[in-house]
Amino acid sequence: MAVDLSHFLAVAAVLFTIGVLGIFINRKNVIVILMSVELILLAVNINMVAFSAALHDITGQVFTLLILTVAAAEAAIGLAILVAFYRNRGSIAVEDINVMKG
Amino acid sequence: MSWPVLSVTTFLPLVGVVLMLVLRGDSESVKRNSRIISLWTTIATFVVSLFPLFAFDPANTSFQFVENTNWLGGTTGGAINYRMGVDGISLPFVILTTFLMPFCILASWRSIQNRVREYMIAFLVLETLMIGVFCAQDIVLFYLFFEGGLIPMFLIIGIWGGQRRIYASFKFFLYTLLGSVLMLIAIMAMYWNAGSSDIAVLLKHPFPVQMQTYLWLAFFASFAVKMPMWPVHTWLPDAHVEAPTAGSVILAGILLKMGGYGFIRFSLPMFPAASEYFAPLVFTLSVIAIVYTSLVALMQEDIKKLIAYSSVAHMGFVTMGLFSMNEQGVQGAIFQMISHGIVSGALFLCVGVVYDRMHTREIAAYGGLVNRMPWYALALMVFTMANVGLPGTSGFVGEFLTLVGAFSTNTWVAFFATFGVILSAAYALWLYRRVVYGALEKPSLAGIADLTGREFIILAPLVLLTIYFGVYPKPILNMSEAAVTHLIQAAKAASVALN
Amino acid sequence: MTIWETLLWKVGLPALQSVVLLVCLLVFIAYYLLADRKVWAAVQLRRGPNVVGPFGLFQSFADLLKFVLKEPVIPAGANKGVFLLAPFVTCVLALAGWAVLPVAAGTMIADINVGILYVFAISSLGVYGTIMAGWASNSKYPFLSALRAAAQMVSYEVSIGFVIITVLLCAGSLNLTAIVDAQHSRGLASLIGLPWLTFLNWYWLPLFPMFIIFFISALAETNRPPFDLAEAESELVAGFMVEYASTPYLLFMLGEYVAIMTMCALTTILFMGGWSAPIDLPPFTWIPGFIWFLVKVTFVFFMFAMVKAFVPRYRYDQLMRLGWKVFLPLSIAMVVIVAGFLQITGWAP
Amino acid sequence: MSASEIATALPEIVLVLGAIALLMIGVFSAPRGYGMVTTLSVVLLAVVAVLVAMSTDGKAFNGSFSVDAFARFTKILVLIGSGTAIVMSSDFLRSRGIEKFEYPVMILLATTGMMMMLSANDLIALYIGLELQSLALYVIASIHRDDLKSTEAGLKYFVLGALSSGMLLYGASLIYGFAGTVSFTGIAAAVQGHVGLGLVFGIVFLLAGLAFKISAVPFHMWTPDVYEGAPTPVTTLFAGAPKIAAMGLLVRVIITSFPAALAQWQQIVVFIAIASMALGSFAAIGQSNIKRLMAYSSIGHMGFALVGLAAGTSEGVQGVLIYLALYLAMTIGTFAVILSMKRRGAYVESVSDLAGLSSKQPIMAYALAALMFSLAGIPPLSGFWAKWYVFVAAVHQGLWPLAILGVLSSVVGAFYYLRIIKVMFFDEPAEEFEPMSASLAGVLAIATIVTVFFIVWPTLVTGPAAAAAASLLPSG
Amino acid sequence: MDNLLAGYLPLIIFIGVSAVIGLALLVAPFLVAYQRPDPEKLSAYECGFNAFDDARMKFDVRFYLVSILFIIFDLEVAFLFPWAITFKEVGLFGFTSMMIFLAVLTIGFVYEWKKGALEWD
Repeated sequence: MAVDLSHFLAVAAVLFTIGVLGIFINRKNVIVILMSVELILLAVNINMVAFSAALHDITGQVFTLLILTVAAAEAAIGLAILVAFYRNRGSIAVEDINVMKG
Repeated sequence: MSWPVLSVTTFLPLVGVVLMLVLRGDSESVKRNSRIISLWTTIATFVVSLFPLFAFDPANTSFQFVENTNWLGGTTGGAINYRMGVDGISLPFVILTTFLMPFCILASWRSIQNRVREYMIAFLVLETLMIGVFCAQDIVLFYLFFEGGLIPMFLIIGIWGGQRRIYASFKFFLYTLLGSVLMLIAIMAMYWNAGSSDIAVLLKHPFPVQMQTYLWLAFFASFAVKMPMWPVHTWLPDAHVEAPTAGSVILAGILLKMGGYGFIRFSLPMFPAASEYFAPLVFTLSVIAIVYTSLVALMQEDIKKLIAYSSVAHMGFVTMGLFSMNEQGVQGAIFQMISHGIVSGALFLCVGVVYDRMHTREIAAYGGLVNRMPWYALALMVFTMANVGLPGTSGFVGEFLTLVGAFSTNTWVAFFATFGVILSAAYALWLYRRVVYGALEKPSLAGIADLTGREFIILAPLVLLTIYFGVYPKPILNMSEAAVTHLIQAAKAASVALN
Repeated sequence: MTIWETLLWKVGLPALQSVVLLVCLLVFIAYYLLADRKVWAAVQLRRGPNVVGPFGLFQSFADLLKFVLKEPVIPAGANKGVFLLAPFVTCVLALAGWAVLPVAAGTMIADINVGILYVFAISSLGVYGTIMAGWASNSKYPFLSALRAAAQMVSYEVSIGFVIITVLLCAGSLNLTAIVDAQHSRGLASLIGLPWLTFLNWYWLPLFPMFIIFFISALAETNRPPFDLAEAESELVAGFMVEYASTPYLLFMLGEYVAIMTMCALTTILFMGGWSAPIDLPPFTWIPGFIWFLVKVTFVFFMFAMVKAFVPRYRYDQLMRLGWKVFLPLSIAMVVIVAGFLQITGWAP
Repeated sequence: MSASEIATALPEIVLVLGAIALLMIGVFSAPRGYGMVTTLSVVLLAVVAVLVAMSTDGKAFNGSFSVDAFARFTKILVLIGSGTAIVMSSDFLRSRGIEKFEYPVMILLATTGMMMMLSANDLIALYIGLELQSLALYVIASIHRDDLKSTEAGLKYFVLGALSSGMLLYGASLIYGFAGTVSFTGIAAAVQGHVGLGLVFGIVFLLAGLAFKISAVPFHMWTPDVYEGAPTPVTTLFAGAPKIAAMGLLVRVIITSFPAALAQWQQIVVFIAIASMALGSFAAIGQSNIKRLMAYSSIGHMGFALVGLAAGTSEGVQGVLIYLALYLAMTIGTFAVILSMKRRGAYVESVSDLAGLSSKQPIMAYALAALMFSLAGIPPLSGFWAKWYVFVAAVHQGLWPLAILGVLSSVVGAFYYLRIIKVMFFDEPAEEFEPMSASLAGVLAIATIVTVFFIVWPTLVTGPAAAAAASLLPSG
Repeated sequence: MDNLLAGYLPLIIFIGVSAVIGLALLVAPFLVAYQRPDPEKLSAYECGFNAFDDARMKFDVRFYLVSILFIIFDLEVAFLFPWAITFKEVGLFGFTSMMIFLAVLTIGFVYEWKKGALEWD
């Protein structure tokens, strides 16, 4: 069984879907949401690298490297905001993010 | 005439606005000075507006005093310019506007006591916008003035209005806005189709028949609400009742005329085929308006509401005349609008006179006023007669001409509309009887005083004009004759060419 | 070639090699452990383990047996799965690093071209075992200790990263073999016209500050004294392993020592020329590479043991200050200096 | 990196160096650095605006960064938006005790990101610019870290923003894969002719990601909460510059990369526009918090701006740009009033707090009324012209349902703007607000003047906008 | 691609073998050792006291800070890796770019330092 581009894309698509669902279905914990975001970015990276290999074009990998960095910065900021929120709210459950509604 | 007379006329009131904005001093002096400034501004505007009147050449069917300045710049659809100009159709309305404004200011002299400066500013801004509507020779500019009038009127009703002023102002605003946004889309479509927004160009541009239908409907949505035609008239009674006296005068006297003016300026000449196609619809609505709202007027307990419904009925004559698409009909409609502008404005002023004294508009609260207010009774009588359409008053000429016009197009319409004339006599006279005649029974009326000098000054010219135009309608008819003839011929020709 | 032959060559051979390497590694660790204790004892003028076997040579094996026969305790409030997974992860990850470490020229399980990256990544993952243990135990001491350990490990990892960058700048490859070869062939010795003095070529000399930083960071990274704050007895009893007993505890200890060995090996490869002889002349070249490697690793380990014996334990704030305020700026500066130097001289590979 | 490339990107370079310098100034002059950093950052933004205005067309960094009239126009808008947001925030931040010098610095960094977005000419530059902006904005949203609402707003903004970045990236990866390049012009060349399914998916995801950033329906959920929760100056910022940047980016990427896929993306944009206009109008009706109301209003306005994009022509782009410029003035002015809603030292933000403002503070009330009428799209105020230009473009392309639904929803929208005017003019007066600070009054005055007197000299805005649109897409 | 992956196969096998060893050690005592649990033995260790409250308590926010700082710096290192091994190829342009990058990084570091993010007392 040869592993070709479509397999990578399928894996990425599945990961992406799991990530998106993780954000929307998850009702428990904000950390899970942060992880889902990372999962989405992971899916993107798989896509990028797979395309890069298939196209024999380095750009995709450069993009991936940048995505990695930005993802880390994003995670850092997300964590920081989450900590600030936790200090005020005393909870990071998703259903507790409800001060504003409408 | 080399100076931009129309622009000066249009924007002169804004000078008054600026003057009022820089007023300083204690509140009493600001009040006083605001009144004085606005009065003189409106009078000056009226005087300036007489220049085009006397320099006007009635035989010339094209636009006169044209100004054309680069404004919005060119997109690929052609430049949208600042274009002003008048012809025989729009000039009477300009004069009517500038003429009525000083009376509105005077009518508000005592009755408005809070926020006088803002009130006067609103009125002057409104005047600018109203004059602009009739002078604009660019359809975008027209829309700007047409729609911009909503802002001051909304504030006038909402701030200085009666009990249910908020409801009334919202209803007024949203109704008219809803109608006119569809017109806006139509304007855009015309702009692209003709490649210009110049009204003079658009008048000559043959729009495809299919497109005409849609455009006509869009314009109709706006003008019918503004007129107002049955069944979209319901904002009018509310707005009239709640607006302050001067606001009602402006509403009935000028704002309603914008709808009729729009029909003459746009619907008839630009979409002749569609106008012909939809004429039966308009006739039907007009007849319903005339008969039905007259009946409704009969039932009213509120003087202003009664007059408001009568306005709707009279506007029914206007639309009927317009869409009969012949010279008498259109001329009559124009005349009817001018006349109604004077008469209904005057009637609201009369209501204002007693309202200022009694602070009620209930018909039942009055009776036997003739005993204490003979001059008032006289003035009111003239206007009531004009409203009924009695020969010798200006109301007669318009109604007669529109009926004649309608008769030659559609006998049945004219037949039913005649009922309206009778009904209008019924409600107007009954109103007069209930308010003026009879014994002065109500103790609250015992101390009521006759017209003050100021009120006399307001009403006297209106009385004279009503009778003057009733006896000698030529000035107005002359002015518009050539333009109307040209319009109808062109429309007929275009309609034939398209079919 | 049939599928079975392919399987045999592609799977069977590496599996055999793996088993051999792992067994050797574990046996060596058993004796390094003993050596550690002996050195410590010697510094304190004790004798150390000396009962089991001659000079206590079988002590570690006895310990192993003892651990296996001990009762495995899983605390009532613990997350059972994670609790057991933590030592397993720690140990396997520590071992996994050895797959790419070349013990002699061409002698390694997998010669991948991003070897150093792999080691760096695997050693970063080690923190997971710690955090999992602290969390799963559901007890205060392990929890606090795991946090401390994690913070400590990641703090020093940053410096290690920068140190590795300087080595890479000089070597120009991520492949560990290539790094060793680069040290062997070019450098100070060639410059002074004595190319056979290869020990002068090794990076410990030109990158001496980085060598020191790396060594100290390695101590901190592996929770060795004087940085064993995570298990500071007076404060946190025995660190994140408090609740562990029997082989789960053994796996932690094993993982820790494997990590120490990895760090020793890495120091050897990055700074001390790996398996190459210090002087590129007979009789030194007669000695096989892996012996040199072993000697060097042992030397580094001896340094580890001596530090443990000599240096008093740091306070936690001192530890963090050292990592963030001394090592990090220093290593960034060194990256700039080394890169600038290479740029100016054009000596970059 | 040649000197000409540096010259091309000079404004951004100056801005980012300035931001870094200010960060250092701030941190070394703590704890009193706020005032100085604020002043300096406004000066910096002004300098950068001048540099942008003087910059010449060109490309830099292997074509991934391009400066043209479009970029200049939108960048100036963004700089104005950011600058006024900084100017307006001092009083509020001081009264809440959150006068951190990081605030203006973060805004500067976000602005850098926005400017990069607007000059982006390939997917990588797009992403980097977008993230630089977003990351700074996440922090700014939760700048009041001891306040539950602010942190919650930050968290919501972050989570949904990160999700949107993810979707955008996924789209970008598909576009890269199926077009084989990340450069906009390259993509345009690759798309020519056949538009495959993968590419369509890519476009959809890319659009979805950007729709998040401009808070268009159905990706608007974060907007009301973030607007309400974030400190008001932050909301002021959010309502202006980032919207413009994201919209500019959307326009550029769509217009330059996918002219051949018009049929595909036009449907999506039309749908988003209609949904945004409708939701923005209807959902705002029930709001009592004025910041929340402005959130729905901004959703609606983005829908209107998208109408121009849907046309896909030069006129449409011009319309979008004019819309953005005028929207910026209106929204800044409105927030100047919201930021002055202060009683006895405490800020209030309910619509009913404006009751009777016209009798207590008539000038403020009339200015706000003008802005509200303008937002409602009543001529002759500028809001009408904004709508005029986009709808003209849409009508020209025969997008009748879009135009008709658009104007109808503007009528619904007019209702809630009128409600604010009603509260100010027709209701019984509530307690007076504290006097407006000079900076807020100045901003309000300028915004109102722009709004009211736009018609006097409209070409001042429409001319550059036309040039900007032409630089992206030759008209015709 | 297959060749590339083939290089990693021994790696997987090695990890597999290590896992087997680890697992064997982990399971061994459960099979051979003597087990007699009782509640005291299974309770959490707390210096002789019973536990006062949940062990997973709030802890110092500085630990988060450290992790955040770590993420940032570790990623910078990720950027440095490819730069370092292609140092010659990227030439002066690469060198200056990376120096600018490190300068920005240092600015951030100075900021942190001044803000006291690195203090532990």
